[in-house]
Amino acid sequence: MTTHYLVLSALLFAIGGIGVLVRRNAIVVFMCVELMLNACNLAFVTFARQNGNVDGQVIAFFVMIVAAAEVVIGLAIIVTIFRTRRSASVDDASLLKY
Amino acid sequence: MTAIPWLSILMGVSVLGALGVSFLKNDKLAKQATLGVSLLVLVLAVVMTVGFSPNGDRFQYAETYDWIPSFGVHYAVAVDGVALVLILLSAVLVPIVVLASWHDAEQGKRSVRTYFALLLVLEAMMIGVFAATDVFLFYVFFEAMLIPMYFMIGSYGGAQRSYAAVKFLLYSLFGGLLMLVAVIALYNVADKNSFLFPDLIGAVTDPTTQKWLFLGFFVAFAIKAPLWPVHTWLPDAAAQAPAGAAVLLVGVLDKVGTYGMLRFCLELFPDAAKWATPVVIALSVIGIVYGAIVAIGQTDIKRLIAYTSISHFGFITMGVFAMTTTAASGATLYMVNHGFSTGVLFLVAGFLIYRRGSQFIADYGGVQKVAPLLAGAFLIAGLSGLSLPGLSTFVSEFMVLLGTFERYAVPAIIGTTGVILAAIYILWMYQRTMNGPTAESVAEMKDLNGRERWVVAPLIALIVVLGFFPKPLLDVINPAVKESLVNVKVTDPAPVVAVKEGQ
Amino acid sequence: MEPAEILSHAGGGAISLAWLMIVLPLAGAAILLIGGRATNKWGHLLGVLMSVGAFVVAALVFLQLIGLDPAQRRQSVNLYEFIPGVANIGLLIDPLSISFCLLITFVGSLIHVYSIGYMSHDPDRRRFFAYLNLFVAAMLLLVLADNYVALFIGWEGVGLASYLLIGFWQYKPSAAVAAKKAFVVNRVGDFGLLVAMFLIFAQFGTLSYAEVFPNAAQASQGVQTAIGLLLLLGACGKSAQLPLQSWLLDAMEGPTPVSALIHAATMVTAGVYLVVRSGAAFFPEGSTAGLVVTIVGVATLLAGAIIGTAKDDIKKGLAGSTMSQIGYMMLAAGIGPAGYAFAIAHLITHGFFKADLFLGAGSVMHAMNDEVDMRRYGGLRKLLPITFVTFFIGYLAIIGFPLLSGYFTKDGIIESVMHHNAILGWLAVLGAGITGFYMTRMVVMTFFGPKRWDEKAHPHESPAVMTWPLIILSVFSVGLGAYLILSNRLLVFLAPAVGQPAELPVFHPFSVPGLTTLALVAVGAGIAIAKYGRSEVPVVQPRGSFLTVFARRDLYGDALNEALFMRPGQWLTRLAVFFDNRGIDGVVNGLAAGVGGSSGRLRKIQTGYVRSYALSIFVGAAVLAGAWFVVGTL
Amino acid sequence: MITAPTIEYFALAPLLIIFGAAVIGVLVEAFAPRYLRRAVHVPLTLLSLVGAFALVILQTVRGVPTTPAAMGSVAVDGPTLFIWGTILVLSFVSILLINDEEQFVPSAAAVPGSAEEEKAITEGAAHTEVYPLALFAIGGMLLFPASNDLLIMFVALEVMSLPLYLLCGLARRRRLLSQEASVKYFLLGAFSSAFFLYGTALLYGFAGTVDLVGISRALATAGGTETLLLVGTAMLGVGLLFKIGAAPFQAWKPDVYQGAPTPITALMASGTLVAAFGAVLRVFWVALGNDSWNWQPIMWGVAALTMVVGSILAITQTDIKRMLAYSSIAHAGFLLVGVMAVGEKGQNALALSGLLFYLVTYGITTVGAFAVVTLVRDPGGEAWHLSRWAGLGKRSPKLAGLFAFFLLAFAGIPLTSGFFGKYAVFRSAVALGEGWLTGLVVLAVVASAAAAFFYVRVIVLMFFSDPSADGPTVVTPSWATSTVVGFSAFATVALGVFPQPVLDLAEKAAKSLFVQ
Repeated sequence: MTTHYLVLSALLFAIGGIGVLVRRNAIVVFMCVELMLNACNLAFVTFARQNGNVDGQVIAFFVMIVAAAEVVIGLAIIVTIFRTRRSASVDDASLLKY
Repeated sequence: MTAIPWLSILMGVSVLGALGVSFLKNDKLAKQATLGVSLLVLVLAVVMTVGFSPNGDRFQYAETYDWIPSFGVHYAVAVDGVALVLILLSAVLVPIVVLASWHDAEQGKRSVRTYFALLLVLEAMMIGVFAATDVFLFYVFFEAMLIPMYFMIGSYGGAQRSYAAVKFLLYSLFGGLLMLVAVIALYNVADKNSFLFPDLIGAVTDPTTQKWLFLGFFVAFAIKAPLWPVHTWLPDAAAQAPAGAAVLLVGVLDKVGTYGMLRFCLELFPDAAKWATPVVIALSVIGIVYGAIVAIGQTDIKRLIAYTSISHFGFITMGVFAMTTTAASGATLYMVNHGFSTGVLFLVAGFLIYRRGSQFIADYGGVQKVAPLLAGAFLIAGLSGLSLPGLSTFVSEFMVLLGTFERYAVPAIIGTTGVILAAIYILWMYQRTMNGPTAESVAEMKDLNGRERWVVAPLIALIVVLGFFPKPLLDVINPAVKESLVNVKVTDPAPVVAVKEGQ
Repeated sequence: MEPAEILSHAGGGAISLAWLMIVLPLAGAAILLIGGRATNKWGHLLGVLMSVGAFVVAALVFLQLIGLDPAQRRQSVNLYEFIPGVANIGLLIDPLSISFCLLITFVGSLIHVYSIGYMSHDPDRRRFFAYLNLFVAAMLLLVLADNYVALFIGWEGVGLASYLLIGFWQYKPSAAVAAKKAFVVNRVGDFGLLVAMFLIFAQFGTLSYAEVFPNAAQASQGVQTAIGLLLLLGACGKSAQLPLQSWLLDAMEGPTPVSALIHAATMVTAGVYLVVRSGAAFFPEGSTAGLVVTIVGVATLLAGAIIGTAKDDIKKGLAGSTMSQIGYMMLAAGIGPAGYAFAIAHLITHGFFKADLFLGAGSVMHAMNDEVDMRRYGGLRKLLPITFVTFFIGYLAIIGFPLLSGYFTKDGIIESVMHHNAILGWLAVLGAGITGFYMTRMVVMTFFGPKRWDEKAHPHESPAVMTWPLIILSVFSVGLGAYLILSNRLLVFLAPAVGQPAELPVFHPFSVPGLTTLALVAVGAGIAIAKYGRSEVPVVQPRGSFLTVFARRDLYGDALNEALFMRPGQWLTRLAVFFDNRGIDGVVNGLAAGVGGSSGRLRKIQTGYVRSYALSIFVGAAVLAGAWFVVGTL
Repeated sequence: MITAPTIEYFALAPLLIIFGAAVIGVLVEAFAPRYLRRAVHVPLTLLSLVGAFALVILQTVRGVPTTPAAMGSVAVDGPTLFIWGTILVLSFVSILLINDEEQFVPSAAAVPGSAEEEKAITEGAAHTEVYPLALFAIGGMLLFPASNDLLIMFVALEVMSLPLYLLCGLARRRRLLSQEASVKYFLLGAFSSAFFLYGTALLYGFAGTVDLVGISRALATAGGTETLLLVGTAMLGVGLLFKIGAAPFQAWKPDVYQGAPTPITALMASGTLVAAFGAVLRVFWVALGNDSWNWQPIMWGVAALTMVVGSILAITQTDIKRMLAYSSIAHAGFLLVGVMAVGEKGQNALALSGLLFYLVTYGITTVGAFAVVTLVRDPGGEAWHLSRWAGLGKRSPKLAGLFAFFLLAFAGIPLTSGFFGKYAVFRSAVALGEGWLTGLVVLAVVASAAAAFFYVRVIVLMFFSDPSADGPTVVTPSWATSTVVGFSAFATVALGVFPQPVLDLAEKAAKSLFVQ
């Protein structure tokens, strides 16, 4: 009965992805990405259960670490650009184009 | 076979010369050095030619070293009669061009020595491209030689120079890259792990493959030649290039195309070549007539000359693809003669333009009155352009038509109308520039000075002498051409009536 | 009798030195052209010397030749291999070529001498003599060649010389245009000659007379005719026969000696030479090609004569007459062996009396400071006695006054044509009548009647250097015809070269055609005298009847060329240029512009909004997955 | 009971050295006084690179291991060693470029144009963290193509990317653009790695393992039609193709390359590309090797689209760095042609060696080109707008000549390394003897003809048009920069005339293919 979890993870992944597409606030966009990562984690754990080995669960931990590192970097970057532009909207940062 | 690596020496001298010249600080010195080097190359080339035995092995002065074993690429150079005469052509033209462009580079306040260094680099590559007996090596030279010419046009040319230069480069590059695919495919299909020309002869048997590969090569050569309808880069390039560069461009570089057709398209893909012959002959004939007609309508001297060359290249390709000994030898001879005749035509036109500062025919008139020598040289050059008997160009044009007629009568006849059109475009241009009342704009025009006479005299001498004694060249060319045609497996059609000898 | 076989010369004697004939004048030309101003002083003398030298060689060769047995009189001297496997440069010494050589070098030398005086005031006299020498060399190569390639070299060589000499006063636009026209029209003819050579080579695998002629018969009938007609096209170009006649009248822009030598005595007869030379092979008696030749000849002789009637420019009048006379020669050449001898005979005598007439005209112009309009002449016989007398002799000769050259040769032609084809014959007779008219008109307008020139002109007799050639030429104009025709001297002499008819023609002075000719000539002359001698000649040209204008305009030949070729040609040219710039090059540039444009448009998809990038990734991922599904489940 | 894992330390030594040096660098940041840091960092970084390189050489000499290291999770095989060598060389020269404080912001935290920035500048402050950051990135680059299971690959991907996200934002001039580049790169990078991860998850679900070899085994048994497999590979592909900047995932490249400090751009354009291609090859050849007929068609489309988009869009660019970015996209397209040329063993070796050679030539030339870019400056920083380059050929012919030479190499003109690079790849593609691939090669050459246009356009600007009065000044290059330019130029010539030695290396490296 793991299918539901997979569907859920797929939904979470999709929600995250769509969130990235529709939200303007850099922080929110970034959180959506995190959501996608966690969707992956769910998938891993589920599959680990399905396959009957622990690799997936281990991987999930790795992913959390990586995600955490990503948060550090990401917030740093976003904060800098917020300080500079006084706005966290990703649409404002569109000088580089064409 | 001598052990002396003549061809490498020829190239080496030019390249080293180029390096030396590029480091010279003093422009005058640079010019003289360039002249010296090119003359040295000429002398060496002549010595080499003397040592060449026309009826010996096909390829002589051969040198073969592995260059890139993983690609089966060799540094392999050698000459047969055809390559030899074309190398000789380059070797003769370069010093003359150097002498002729003595002041060309100065107009743009651009580095004079770079110009002359480029000339020498170009000479090395011209020798290399004709001498290469490794298809890959040929390709390398074929593409690489675009660059010096590109810079010569682009930085020393006329008003439209960068447009012309880019057009020239991209057009040729496009053809070249298609050829690259064919080169690669040829290597794989032949599966000899070698790019050596002799190894590749007859290596491609499957007809369909042959056709594709042939097309890959042919398009590149057709653009280079240039064959109608891919010719439009030439008038721009030739009109914008400084006279000297134009000479080498039209006189030698374009010959690489026709040479390639004879050497590679025919010998490597004989069946495909035969398959394509009707189309090629048709294109050539169109080129002959079309080029001539468009030339008549030109108002710019250099463009006019460029179009006459397009017409002449039509003759050459027709001769190559007629695949008769006479026509092919004629075509080869045509490459050489055309180099001389167009060369002198461009150079004299260059002198004219240098004096008046305009390329437009309308700005001239009655020059003969004030500058009879200039006019005389121009006339002789023009007459060789309309291939007047007694001048070298006649021999080749006659042979091409004669040989073509043996197999393709109608195209030959249509091509012969070019003879009439040639008279029109040349003499009309001459009449408008040189005859009639002297235009005041040219009233002060100086006649040829010493240097310019030295530029013109050797070429005219060559044109006249070869006009009456083409035998020396033909003796070198004929055996080579016969060999090629043997590889193509064609035999000349026999005369209809068996002539009883001694009658 | 068939022509004799061509033997390769064993060597020895003047024949093996025949090449000197060509090389001497060629060297002269080279020296004068390369030497430049340095040779100005003695240039003309060198020119004369070389020409005379050529004549001497020709004479020696001639003497050696007549020393030989008739069967031995065709000898080819191989000089060197020209194009391996295609052609050598070699000379064919036979009665035909040597006759031409003598004519060319003799008349040529005289005209050289004459030119010393005529061109004495011209700063470029040296260049003039250089060109004259060049011409003589080329013309000799033309007639001496033992194969078509060598002939063609001479053929175009004389064309070049003609171009240079017509355009000698190139600063006159009219001269420059005329020169170019002459060359281009000749090129049209050369086109025919070239194709003829290709066809011959494709057929026989050779271009040398020695190998082609004997085998010509083996070629199919159609091929023979084709070759013949193509050769004829070439001949028409060189000899100003219809339809390629238009250049000759404009060619009169050249200095008069040129008109005399090139456009009367020698070059324009090259066409006749070509036909006669290839006659036995490609224009055999009764062949289609031969018939066409005769038709062309008749048409031209009438056309020329008619043009001659209306010209007020003395040189153009003579030019028309030249066309007409060459028409006679063509006519004769077309009918085969029966006519060859007469054609050549007329060619030779015409060479003399027409040169005489032209030089006379030149002398008149010299006297009238280059006035050419006969309406501004008149009554000159008193002032230019020698010129008048010589000119008058030439006049009698050309109209065929009994016992003078023209009488025998032209009458011979008419007779032989009569036997061949009566209609052509009678047309020839008509032509003779017209000749009588326009020549008389010319003489009357020039030498008789009141003086019509304005006061500025002070007519004076020309210097001896000019009058002596006139005298010599006129002497030949008197006697040469009789010498050549009576007892078929020339016919027999030429027989080894061109063959001879089964029965030799006998000359009977009182034949119907002969008398009719004389009568018609008399009538023509009478009309001319009545019209121009009795009544006042208006100084300004009257509008004239439709016919007169028709003749004056060269029978609208130029108008026709203009309408048929030049105008369409110009349009075609413009069209082609436009097509090249807009069409072909347009496509090329359009392609480039297209790529650039698409780049300009496409880069807009790079909006700079990170979310749109993310979208592209998202969609891309979806597409990829979809594609994978499709491919994977296929 | 669990047995302790075996670690082949010698095989992994290069990695360890780099990461170790990176950690030390961090410590230096923490403890060394400001004025000393730089003096410590530069030698430390360079030496670690040299050391790693030496070890790579040593391993190749000692004989290439035939089994993956670290319990099969890191594959140190022939290709890996070659790629490591390449990356280390490229990083070395890039570090030489980075060693130029003019390029980096004195204080990233300070708002652009603010008083504190002024202060930082006057104090001569500098972010010496760039060195450890760069080292971490380089370490990631080394691990990325070597990782033999998807988890390691993911980690390596992040280790490689995260420092680069930061480094992109540290440009001294045009800081707004720099920060924007950093943000965009970060968001998109994270986004794409999420896809990568999800793909990994699905494959794990399909194969029960993330080990590449395991996956290929599973493929062999299960056949290639499982939904999990198909979607998984697609997702995985997105993550990888994003890194090499293949269309339609190329959008980030121009923006980031343009905004980032030029030395960092050089590092990304050379090192990252090499690493990413190494990873792509490993995934598609090792894990999905038995599935090639499934992904080849898709790859075909991607490659075609990539080279076309790259060549076309580059034509109208006006920013030199942006143009080079598009050029790098086009080159990625050309490289993908080689990725598809898989068949039997010999064919794979041919293709692999071709790709490796191409990567070397392209990487070196790219670094050289960007090095030249750093030298042509306006008062306000680099003269980024192409129009400013007009007439450079007259003002400083040597530099312009070198740049022109690099451009010609990009265009693939014979007698430059670029020509043989292209040749090697296209040759392997044609050698496969499949019409569809040969057709792609034809498309590729047409695209490179179009691409030649914009390289030539720059040459026209530099040489054929006259310089503007207030043209950019060319700073006299530091010893480091001139070394970089000189090295790249030399290599471009040498590989253009005598490619054989490097070709031999590439072939030896490729012969054994990837360890299974």
